[in-house]
Amino acid sequence: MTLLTIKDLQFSYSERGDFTLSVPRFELNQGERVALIGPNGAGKTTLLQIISLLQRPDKGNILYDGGEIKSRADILNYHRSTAFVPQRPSLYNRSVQDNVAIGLKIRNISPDEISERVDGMLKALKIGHLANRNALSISGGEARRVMLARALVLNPKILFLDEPFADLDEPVRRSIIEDTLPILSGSGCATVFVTHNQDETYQLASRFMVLIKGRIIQSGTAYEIFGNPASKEVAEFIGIRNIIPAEITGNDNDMLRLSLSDSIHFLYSGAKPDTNKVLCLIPPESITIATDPPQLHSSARNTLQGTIKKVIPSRYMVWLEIDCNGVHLTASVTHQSVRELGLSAGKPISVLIKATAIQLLPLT
Amino acid sequence: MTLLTIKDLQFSYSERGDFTLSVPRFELNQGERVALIGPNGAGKTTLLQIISLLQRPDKGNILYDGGEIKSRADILNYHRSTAFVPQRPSLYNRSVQDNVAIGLKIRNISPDEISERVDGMLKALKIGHLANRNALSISGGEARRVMLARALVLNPKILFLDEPFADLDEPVRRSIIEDTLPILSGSGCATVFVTHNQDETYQLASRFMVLIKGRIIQSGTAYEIFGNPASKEVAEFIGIRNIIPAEITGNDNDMLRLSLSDSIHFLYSGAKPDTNKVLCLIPPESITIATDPPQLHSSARNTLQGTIKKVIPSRYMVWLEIDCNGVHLTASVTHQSVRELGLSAGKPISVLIKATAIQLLPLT
Amino acid sequence: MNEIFDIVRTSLEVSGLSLIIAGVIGIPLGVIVGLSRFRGRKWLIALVNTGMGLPPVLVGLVVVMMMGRSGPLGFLGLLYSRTAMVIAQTIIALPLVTAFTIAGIQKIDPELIRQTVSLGATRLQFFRIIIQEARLTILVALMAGFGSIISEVGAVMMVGGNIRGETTVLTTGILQSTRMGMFNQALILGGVLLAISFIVNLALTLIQQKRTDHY
Amino acid sequence: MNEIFDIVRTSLEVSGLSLIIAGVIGIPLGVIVGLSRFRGRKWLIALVNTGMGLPPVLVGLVVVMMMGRSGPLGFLGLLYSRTAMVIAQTIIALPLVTAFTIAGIQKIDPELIRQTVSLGATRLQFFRIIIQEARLTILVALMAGFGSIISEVGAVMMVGGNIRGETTVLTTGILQSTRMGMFNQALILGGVLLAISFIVNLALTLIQQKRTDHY
Amino acid sequence: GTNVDNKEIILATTTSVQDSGLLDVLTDAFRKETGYKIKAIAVGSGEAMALARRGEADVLLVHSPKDEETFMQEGFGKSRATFMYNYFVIVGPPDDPAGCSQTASAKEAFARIAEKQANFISRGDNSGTHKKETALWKETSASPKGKWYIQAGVGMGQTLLIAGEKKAYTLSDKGTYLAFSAEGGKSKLALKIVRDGVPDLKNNYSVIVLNPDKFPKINPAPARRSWVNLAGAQAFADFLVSPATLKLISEYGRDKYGEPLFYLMGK
Ligand SMILES: Nc1ncnc2c1ncn2[C@@H]1O[C@H](COP(=O)(O)OP(=O)(O)OP(=O)(O)O)[C@@H](O)[C@H]1O
Ligand SMILES: Nc1ncnc2c1ncn2[C@@H]1O[C@H](COP(=O)(O)OP(=O)(O)OP(=O)(O)O)[C@@H](O)[C@H]1O
Ligand SMILES: [Mg+2]
Ligand SMILES: [Mg+2]
Repeated sequence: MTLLTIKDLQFSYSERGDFTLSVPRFELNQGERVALIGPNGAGKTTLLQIISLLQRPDKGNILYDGGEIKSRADILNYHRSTAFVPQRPSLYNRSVQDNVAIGLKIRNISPDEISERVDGMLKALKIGHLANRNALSISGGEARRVMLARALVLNPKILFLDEPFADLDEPVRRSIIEDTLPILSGSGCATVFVTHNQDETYQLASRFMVLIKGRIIQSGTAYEIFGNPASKEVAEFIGIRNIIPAEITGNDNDMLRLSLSDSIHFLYSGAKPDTNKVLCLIPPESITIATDPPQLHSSARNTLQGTIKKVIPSRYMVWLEIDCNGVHLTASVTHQSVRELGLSAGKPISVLIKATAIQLLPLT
Repeated sequence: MTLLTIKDLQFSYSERGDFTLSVPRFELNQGERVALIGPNGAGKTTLLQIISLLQRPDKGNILYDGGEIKSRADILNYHRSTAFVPQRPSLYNRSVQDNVAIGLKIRNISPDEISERVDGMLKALKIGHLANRNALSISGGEARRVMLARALVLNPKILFLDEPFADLDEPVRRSIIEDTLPILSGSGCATVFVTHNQDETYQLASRFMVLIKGRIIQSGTAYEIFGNPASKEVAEFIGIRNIIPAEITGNDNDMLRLSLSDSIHFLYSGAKPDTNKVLCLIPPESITIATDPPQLHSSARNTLQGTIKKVIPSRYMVWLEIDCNGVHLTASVTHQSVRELGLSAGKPISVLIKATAIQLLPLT
Repeated sequence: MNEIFDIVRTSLEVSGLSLIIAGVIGIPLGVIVGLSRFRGRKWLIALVNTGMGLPPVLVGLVVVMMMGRSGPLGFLGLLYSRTAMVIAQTIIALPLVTAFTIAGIQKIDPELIRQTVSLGATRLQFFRIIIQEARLTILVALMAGFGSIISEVGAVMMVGGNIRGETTVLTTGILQSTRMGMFNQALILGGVLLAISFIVNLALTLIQQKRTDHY
Repeated sequence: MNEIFDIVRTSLEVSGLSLIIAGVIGIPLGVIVGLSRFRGRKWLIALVNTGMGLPPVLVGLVVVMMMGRSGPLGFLGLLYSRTAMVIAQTIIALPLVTAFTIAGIQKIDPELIRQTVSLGATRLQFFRIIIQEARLTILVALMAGFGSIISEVGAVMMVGGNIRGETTVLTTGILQSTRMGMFNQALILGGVLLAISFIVNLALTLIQQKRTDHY
Repeated sequence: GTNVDNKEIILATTTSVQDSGLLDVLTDAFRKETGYKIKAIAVGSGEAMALARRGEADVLLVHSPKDEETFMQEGFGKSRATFMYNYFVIVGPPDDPAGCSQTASAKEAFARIAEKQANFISRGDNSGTHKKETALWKETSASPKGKWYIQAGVGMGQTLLIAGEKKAYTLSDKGTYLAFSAEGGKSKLALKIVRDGVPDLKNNYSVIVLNPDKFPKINPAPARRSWVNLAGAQAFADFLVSPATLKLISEYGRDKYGEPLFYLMGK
């Protein structure tokens, strides 16, 4: 069921002409979790503020539960049905407990129920011990938890979260992402959230919207966005590290032949784009590394020879920067592969790229 | 060369008795990058403020460049040799440019040099277009970049960063982590930074310090911390998701036999702990999944049968929650494995655990 | 001694009541002006700020002209009474209280104001929460207002008439003592006035600073 | 007409100079008190706040007694001069300017203050930066100070003596006109006073609000 | 002796002389004639003498004969000359409920007011006018006490305004009364003169030159032995009683009110 519909939205900050937010249409359904992603300054916070009716757009209609929001009463009703966690924690100069209770107090809930719900929420976010502390003298992550508690305790119909996990520690972040929010969605709550942490978005979002320079450039599932970025900007933003200019130089068994350089040719199994000059996107995770002698994997049809330039270990995987005869590629592999294959800088390797993982964008 | 030495540090917030920060010794060497990690409220920000001389400790000596910091002049000299980026961006009500220039102005650098260095730094952090905007009306990530620019433009000898990358978009974050900071370290700058993003720490830190409840519980390399957490708290905090009570029930070829339940037994190749009742830590990344029939890998000596309960895809890998006869395990695998092995909820699998990856902690 | 006591009581009653009225009007007014964006707002703020420089003598003069027998409100017969003094002092305190409430409100993080709206506060709840949040500045505003009227002499003299046992307050008492050449008595009354002011302010400051130290 | 012009000039000169002195002393004082943590700080703040309620008449009296011929500073022969008026008005404006500077400074994000320290500012640079950051509140403080002294009558009357062509300012002029029954002239002077006050405040408010709208 | 180069004289004067405008005429003339600059501090007679006792003035212009005598006896004054007078007036509601207009003296009028308990506003501030009033009450031996006797510690003009509001009698100097009723366009006084011109309403003004010996210099300062500018003060006192000045005084106010505001002693 569609909870929220936005039509023909237009907004710009009055003093400046260089930023315009423009969203022709946006719909939000019950239980959905929509990730709003995009570079810094793209307008994510602005959009979130507008659709949570905290910033008046220059133009546009907002429909909630099928009815257009017009009167003061509509707005109040909307605010009471939703909850908003801003990018920067903003707490009242009161106790943590009072900060969490305030939305319920505004809704005239009985004191007993308030204290029960608040206590429960504080425990859930592991800040029970802070209940009586002044909210202005707690740590950054504690403050973020209080902000989340204040919103979650309201059982909203729509939850707007602007970078809600930024300074949370790993265990609490995980419990919110893996338990709290899915439970909420299960009960019908729609969530729109902004984050720059791709793991978070990936795990949490049922739909993505990529906002760049005030415009929604692409929207879809994780698979669509990360597997098929709509433009070079999107590809760069989501960290498809290998964006290589190439040319279509021929055909080979239903497949296109891509030339990245005089000596490097790929096979590509997708549709032929309009132009021959293209950008070739290769997601780092779709690159498989093999040590000599090249051991051909079934699904990886393109094999290149290269040398590891740099090994950058990360928490759950390892980045490899590889030089294949002048073409620079970045691959992501597991720690295990690094250990087992003995990957290290300077080592010659084979790079295997699945033809289906490559994506082309017309070069404009 | 040791730049900074802290001895017998003691601090608590005057109004409260429940939090005490206590660091017997801490040394920082030229070019080092030390990650200060720990749960929310552990005291990371407090410690960072103290060692950057922004908070006076109750006790303790601070030596910089071999000399104890005592006089006002020492403090000023220290502040002029270091730079601090706080957890919450705090900008002056001036233009972005002026915000970045202020440290240089304080150091009485010539206007020409200031404008040159500031321009360069703004460009490096891709905020050149904001130069003349008021710093209080920019986006969260833009503000963070201005904060970083203000610190980096000073070419400090020590850089203190408190969650400096929180709301940066992926490309900028990457360029800072992979280029800017390593270059700085290369020129001798020591960095102490706090972050809850484990990828960031892992890539950036040459040394880790785990702070829990005001105490440094463990310090060492990434390998030591993540491969060998010193306590249950550390293990939980760093996200070793599999922390399972077990008992040592016997020996088998130099190896200990661990019983996780009546029917589940592991072999363990490390040293025998003092007690028989232990906690068994299994890093998710050290679990290998195989589809039936169990295909025994050389390095994975322990094989269990289980069923996938949940598949949680993430940006570069996939979490699997697995039930092995009542023992719940979480494993991390690549998207590729998920696709190739057709992993999905409900599927029966074999779980292979390398005996060397298991770590035991005495159960207390 | 007894007379001094009476004078002190009159002072406190008149200035206290004026402050309460000025607070009841000025605080909500300050919140509204501080938070809303409307045409002419800057002018209104300038007007309020100007009000801080409203010469008490002029306020007195206008009140006299309004409430005097031949004035439009003359039929009330309230000139030279405490009521008239309260009216004059309220007029004097109002711009101060309003101006500093505005200043205090404008200092509140806009994010917190947005948060309050997003929590679904009705207008009244919104006011309550924001005022509570700005309570420290509002306390300063009230202190400033109290300070200005308890120590003001021009207007109370003109509209109250400094009638002994009735409208004599500390300041008019001081002035009268001075005029009578009784400098010592003037100093005593001045001391009492300062003592009252100090006690009130100390109490308020302790409350205020207790809370800000948390920050 | 010419006389009114002279009176206006005297008013502006005396109050302007007083405000400048009060600012030069009060702003740094406010910054220090607002930022440092020392014993007795609360008492000092209470004292400053009390100062806002300092009755001008009392200030006048004390200045008369200090600067009168028989007073300790009598040898300067400054009583009944503009200098004496400036001294009295400075005393009146100082607590106001200081108190509101303190309030403004305490509103600055502590993180920003820490940041300023960490940037390696010397004490002087620190002051400059913090004062610049609190410039809006300090502007309000100065407005309040100006408003209080330009409209003050008790002290200037006592220490200046309302000497025609020399120490007559707008307020004492108003009082004198009133005393002489020249209500129209009193109202004219009052209008001029208000106009000055309004123009000064409007200018400052426009500057102030221009900057805060950015936020 | 005192320093002749000191061209500044501080004159502490009763407000009525300043408010009538006469003072400005006199000081301007004096300045033209002698080059002395007068700093005129207009306060009540009470405060004027109190200031003088502290040495804050060089010369006094006051109208409180009893106090003046005490002042002289205490040695604060070097010389005193009563050089002009005018009349106090008793003003009251136009319907004159106490019937003061039928009396032949101020004393009688006060007695009637007390008897009828008609509202009376006292200035209660030790000013010359207040002293006069107190003296008059003493003569009537009626004790001014009760709700009808209102002590407003304010200036003359405002006392008149209060009297108007409260339908009360009061004692005023004539100049202030005339000023307030003449320009009363906006706050026209609801008062009229009910007793005027009788001998016991006579209001004598004196000039007193301060005695420099009472105020020796404590702090060493150049050129002067005493605080008091005796030469200047004396010059002003002499100026006041000079024939030209007296003529000026006797003419002052005639053009505006049709009668002079001050009379010369003995005329
Ligand atoms: N100003 C303060 N006054 C009193 N207690 C404080 C203050 N700031 C922080 N604390 C408390 O001190 C402890 C340490 O706080 P600190 O900010 O150093 O934590 P942190 O490790 O930086 O946490 P986070 O990851 O949430 O930023 C916490 O318990 C916190 O509640
Ligand atoms: N109060 C403001 N006044 C004027 N311009 C603003 C204001 N706030 C933000 N902007 C500008 O509007 C654009 C969008 O800002 P917004 O905060 O929506 O970005 P964002 O996508 O949330 O970025 P981030 O990831 O950094 O939080 C940016 O160019 C920013 O500089
Ligand atoms: Mg944002
Ligand atoms: Mg912190």
